[in-house]
Amino acid sequence: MKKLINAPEDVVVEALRGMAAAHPQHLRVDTANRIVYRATPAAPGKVALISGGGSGHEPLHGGFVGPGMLDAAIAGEVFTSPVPDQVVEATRRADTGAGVVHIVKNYTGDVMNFEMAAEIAAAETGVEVVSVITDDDVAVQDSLYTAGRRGVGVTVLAEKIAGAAAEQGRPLHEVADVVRRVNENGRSMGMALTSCTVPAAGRPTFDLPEHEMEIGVGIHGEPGRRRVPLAPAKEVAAMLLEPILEDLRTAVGDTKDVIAFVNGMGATPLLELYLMYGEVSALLAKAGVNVVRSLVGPYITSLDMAGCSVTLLRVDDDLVRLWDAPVNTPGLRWGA
Amino acid sequence: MKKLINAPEDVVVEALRGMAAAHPQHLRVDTANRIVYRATPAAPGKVALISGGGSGHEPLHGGFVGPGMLDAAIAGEVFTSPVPDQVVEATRRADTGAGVVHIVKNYTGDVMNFEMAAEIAAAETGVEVVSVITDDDVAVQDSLYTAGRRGVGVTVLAEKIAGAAAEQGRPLHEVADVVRRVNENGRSMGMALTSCTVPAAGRPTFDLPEHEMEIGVGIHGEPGRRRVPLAPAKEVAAMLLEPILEDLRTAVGDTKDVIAFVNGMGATPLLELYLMYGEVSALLAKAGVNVVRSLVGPYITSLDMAGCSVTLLRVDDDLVRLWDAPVNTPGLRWGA
Amino acid sequence: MSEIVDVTTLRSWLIRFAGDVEEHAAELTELDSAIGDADHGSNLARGMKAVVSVLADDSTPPSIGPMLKQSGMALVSTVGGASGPLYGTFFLRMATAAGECDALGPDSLAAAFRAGLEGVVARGKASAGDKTMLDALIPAVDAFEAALGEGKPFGDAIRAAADAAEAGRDATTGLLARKGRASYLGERSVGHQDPGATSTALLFRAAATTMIDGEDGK
Amino acid sequence: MSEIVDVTTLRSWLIRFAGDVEEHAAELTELDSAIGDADHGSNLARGMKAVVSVLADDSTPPSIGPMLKQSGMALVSTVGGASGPLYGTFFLRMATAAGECDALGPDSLAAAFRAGLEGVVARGKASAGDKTMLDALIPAVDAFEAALGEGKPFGDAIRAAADAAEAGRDATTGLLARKGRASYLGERSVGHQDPGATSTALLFRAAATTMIDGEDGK
Ligand SMILES: Nc1ncnc2c1ncn2[C@@H]1O[C@H](COP(=O)(O)OP(=O)(O)O)[C@@H](O)[C@H]1O
Ligand SMILES: Nc1ncnc2c1ncn2[C@@H]1O[C@H](COP(=O)(O)OP(=O)(O)O)[C@@H](O)[C@H]1O
Ligand SMILES: [Mg+2]
Ligand SMILES: [Mg+2]
Ligand SMILES: [Mg+2]
Ligand SMILES: [Mg+2]
Repeated sequence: MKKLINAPEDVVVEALRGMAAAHPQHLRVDTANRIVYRATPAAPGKVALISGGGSGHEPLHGGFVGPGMLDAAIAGEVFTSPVPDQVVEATRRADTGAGVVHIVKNYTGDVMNFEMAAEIAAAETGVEVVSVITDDDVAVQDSLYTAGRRGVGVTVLAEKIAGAAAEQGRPLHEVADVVRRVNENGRSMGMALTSCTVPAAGRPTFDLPEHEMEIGVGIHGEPGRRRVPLAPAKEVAAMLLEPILEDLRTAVGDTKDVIAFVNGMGATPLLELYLMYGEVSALLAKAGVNVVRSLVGPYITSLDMAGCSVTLLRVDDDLVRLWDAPVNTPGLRWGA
Repeated sequence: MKKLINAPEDVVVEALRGMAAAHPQHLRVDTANRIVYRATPAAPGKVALISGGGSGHEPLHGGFVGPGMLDAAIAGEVFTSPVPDQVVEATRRADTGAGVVHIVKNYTGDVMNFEMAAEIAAAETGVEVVSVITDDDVAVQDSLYTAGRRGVGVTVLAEKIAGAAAEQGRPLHEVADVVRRVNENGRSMGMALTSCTVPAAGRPTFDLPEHEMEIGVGIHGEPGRRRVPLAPAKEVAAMLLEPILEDLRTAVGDTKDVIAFVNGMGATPLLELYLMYGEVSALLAKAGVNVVRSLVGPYITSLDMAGCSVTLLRVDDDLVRLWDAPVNTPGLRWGA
Repeated sequence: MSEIVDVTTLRSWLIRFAGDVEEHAAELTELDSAIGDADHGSNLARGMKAVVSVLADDSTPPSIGPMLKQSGMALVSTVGGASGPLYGTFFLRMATAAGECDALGPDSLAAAFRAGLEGVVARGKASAGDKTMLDALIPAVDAFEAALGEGKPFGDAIRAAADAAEAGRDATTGLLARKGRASYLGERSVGHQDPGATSTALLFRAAATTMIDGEDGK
Repeated sequence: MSEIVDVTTLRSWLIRFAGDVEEHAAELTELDSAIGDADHGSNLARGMKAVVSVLADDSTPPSIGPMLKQSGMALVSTVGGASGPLYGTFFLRMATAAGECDALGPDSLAAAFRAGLEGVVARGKASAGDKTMLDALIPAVDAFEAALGEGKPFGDAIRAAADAAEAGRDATTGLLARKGRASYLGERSVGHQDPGATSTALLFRAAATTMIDGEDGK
């Protein structure tokens, strides 16, 4: 295992300490509870937006804390959801009196730990909490009888867009609705060229032969839909885009305007991500889909996995305006 | 070789096409000449700032085109400097009448091609060009009898800071002086955990055994100063920082205030870069060096190499003010 | 061998389980690599280490309910992921069922196991056959109750529970996952043993070992 | 064998060199991996492909100077890196020295080589022994001039140039690099053959082959 770390068990806290040192004007980090807060808390009356999950997906979520996006982010161990105590603490501290929205990626562990936290928060703190789950990964068959689809790329877009809605002063249930609207209109699919390596495990989560790739991989190195021979970027783009468009059409109808997001899994360089974006944008043009905004880069990663994911979000004017609103976080910043 | 590309010979143009598609409001890309321009050219009278070099270091340089930073960036083949014709074309197009500064990383190829371009520009276009070379890599012994030190991390800081100086309306020679000042006060050192793979070569540039790392590596996968056993992040930080501080002290005297920059080589995740930054910042505190600003992330990369580099820039108030000035590029953005 | 499990024995059980998890951590993570995210071993090891230090901290052993509650809380507060709330809930519900007492008779222990199991179902919403820890937990609790119902001695009953948990664990290999991370794999989950069922089998083997040893030194 | 090298022969030389570079591209890149950045083969192959297409484009062969100039320009405009300006300058300076003529005698060719060599030195500011293409180029031009000076026939002289280039190339292995990317390696550059010297040896072997074959079919 080749990593720039000290002991595997200290990775998360030491990285948080580095984040705190790197962003003294923007962030406050509670390393004991592993929570990243805004340096300047939001004014009373603003709905607080909180997210969190396992570490190893940086900049998600800690890198998205700041004006226009999250109020707090809770870091679990690598690929392990945080525990309820952390979520309760962040909820209590971030609440300005207007209630707290939890954005939770749909993984059994995340859902259960946030659920327990919401129960405790309701019983012990009186803070009003609304949880919204993101589950946009079309690689997984959705079903009532399974854990359902995973929350992936849409989470980034939901945090940005709902963050802007909260900043505008929208009330708790409307902010939560924005998260739901983004989730319902967004779909993603990922692929991996190589496995990630969890520090505590010390070796790659899966073996991927030199001439194969994993289509439909998860952001924790969960194996994907299928393993296929390496293919040119053009074909990879089609493999990711087609199921997304198909699923969006079935679920929400015709897809005209979208935000297109090509995400890097961690070890894939920007050169390749831009090249992939070129292929995605060409395919969308052919499909008659109009890209109104785009995002290219490593925003929801899977440690050192090489690969990418594509997310499409169907948008209306409200969502685009919220997307364009100022944001000032280490990971995403404009207009500020 | 596992990469998200089509044919190796098309990588650069296809990635540029993707960049153009991803940033229609911000960039104009001349794919024939492989030049990235601002979508909105600078107003007449502003000194133009141009840089370029081999591709494979993204977001450098194309990702740094925009208000507050570069006016144009010229992309060579992967790890191969651009040719003079491209540089001449970019120079001619970017000039607003106030002259053009070329920021050139110190590599034989880059220096010669930009030199030929400046000769041609002088003879054929009448545009006034001042070239400034960056050579901040302390891994390489500096000497009059060799190619000298390589230009690495300082180039990013120089492009930002000189970009702000140009935006302020400073004249040609003052903008060039800012680049020189940044270069003289900046030092860097890099390391690699794994090799990069040049698409056209199809296999890793060097073999690095499972338990070794390369200290003092270049951003083209040029072998470094020495190969040592893997070590904890704490020790890696010291291996990079000590020669930098030593060199700075000898060359420019006591080092009080700095901008500290921990750069990712391409395949190293942000989690590890923040952890490294934590170690660097702790060592600097111990050394009595005051970090006034910082930058953490993959900004001058080496394709899919895993590793990092550290850059320190001694700053005065003028340089800090220029650093803080608004910048609006795909790769670096604040205040705009 | 007495038919009574006292607080010291239950504590030994937890400590034994912690040791077994530590010993098998790499194997649990390995299983989780194949159909999950390669952390079940380190997750549970971290949690049980916390349980052990909670148990060690306490100089005067509390009664059973509070001790199990502390253990469950320690798991919930340190593990995260799926196994933190699930194992945590298991012990928390056992605690409530056991109440403030110093020892449990076989039927009370069975009732506590059953309450724990129901807590896991309520929390995780999985069913038998979904390829989760339930596929070891359900047969274990069923077997324990059945043996007691048939009038078997306590030692045989707890051994039957451990055997049933291991058989259930083995049977997960053939199942198609419908809950947890392995469910993302669909058909490709078949052929792999479930990590959570594997740790649950360790839990009941530790129970059999300590509850029998603890009483008659065998 | 004539003592005159005409425009057709020079064109054959360039085409032959292009083919040799293409054939040895992987080897050149391999050498550049060890002490550089793994692109010398693809760089020079791209450039010589451009030269060949420039030469093919031109239906009426121009005279020697313009042809060499076109070739040098093609290299400068397509290669980049260190080898683009250096090989480009070599042919551009040869072009100027040769001027507008249809054939070169041995002494004129020697003068053109010398001019090319001086161009490379002026552009790259390296010296003999710095472990660069100069360590093949200098001995080649020296040997050519020396053989002619000793009154040897043209064929022997150009063969001596090629032999000297190859000997110079081989000798780069023992040198410590002081210019180009390999200089970053310091002591660690010793023991590796220089890629640029290797391609320059191909250039002179191609000259010997085509300029001799081209005249007497041997
Ligand atoms: N809904 C559920 N009900 C019961 N057990 C579950 C459920 N989801 C997952 N599990 C169990 O949890 C185990 C995984 O635990 P762990 O790896 O620690 O958590 P995570 O999946 O969050 O990484 C699985 O092997 C499975 O036995
Ligand atoms: N200053 C110089 N003078 C002469 N030749 C040089 C000089 N610098 C480099 N070279 C030659 O160029 C070769 C490398 O060419 P190439 O790999 O195409 O360019 P780059 O080093 O820019 O990647 C070296 O092997 C060396 O022979
Ligand atoms: Mg997990
Ligand atoms: Mg090169
Ligand atoms: Mg797991
Ligand atoms: Mg090279």
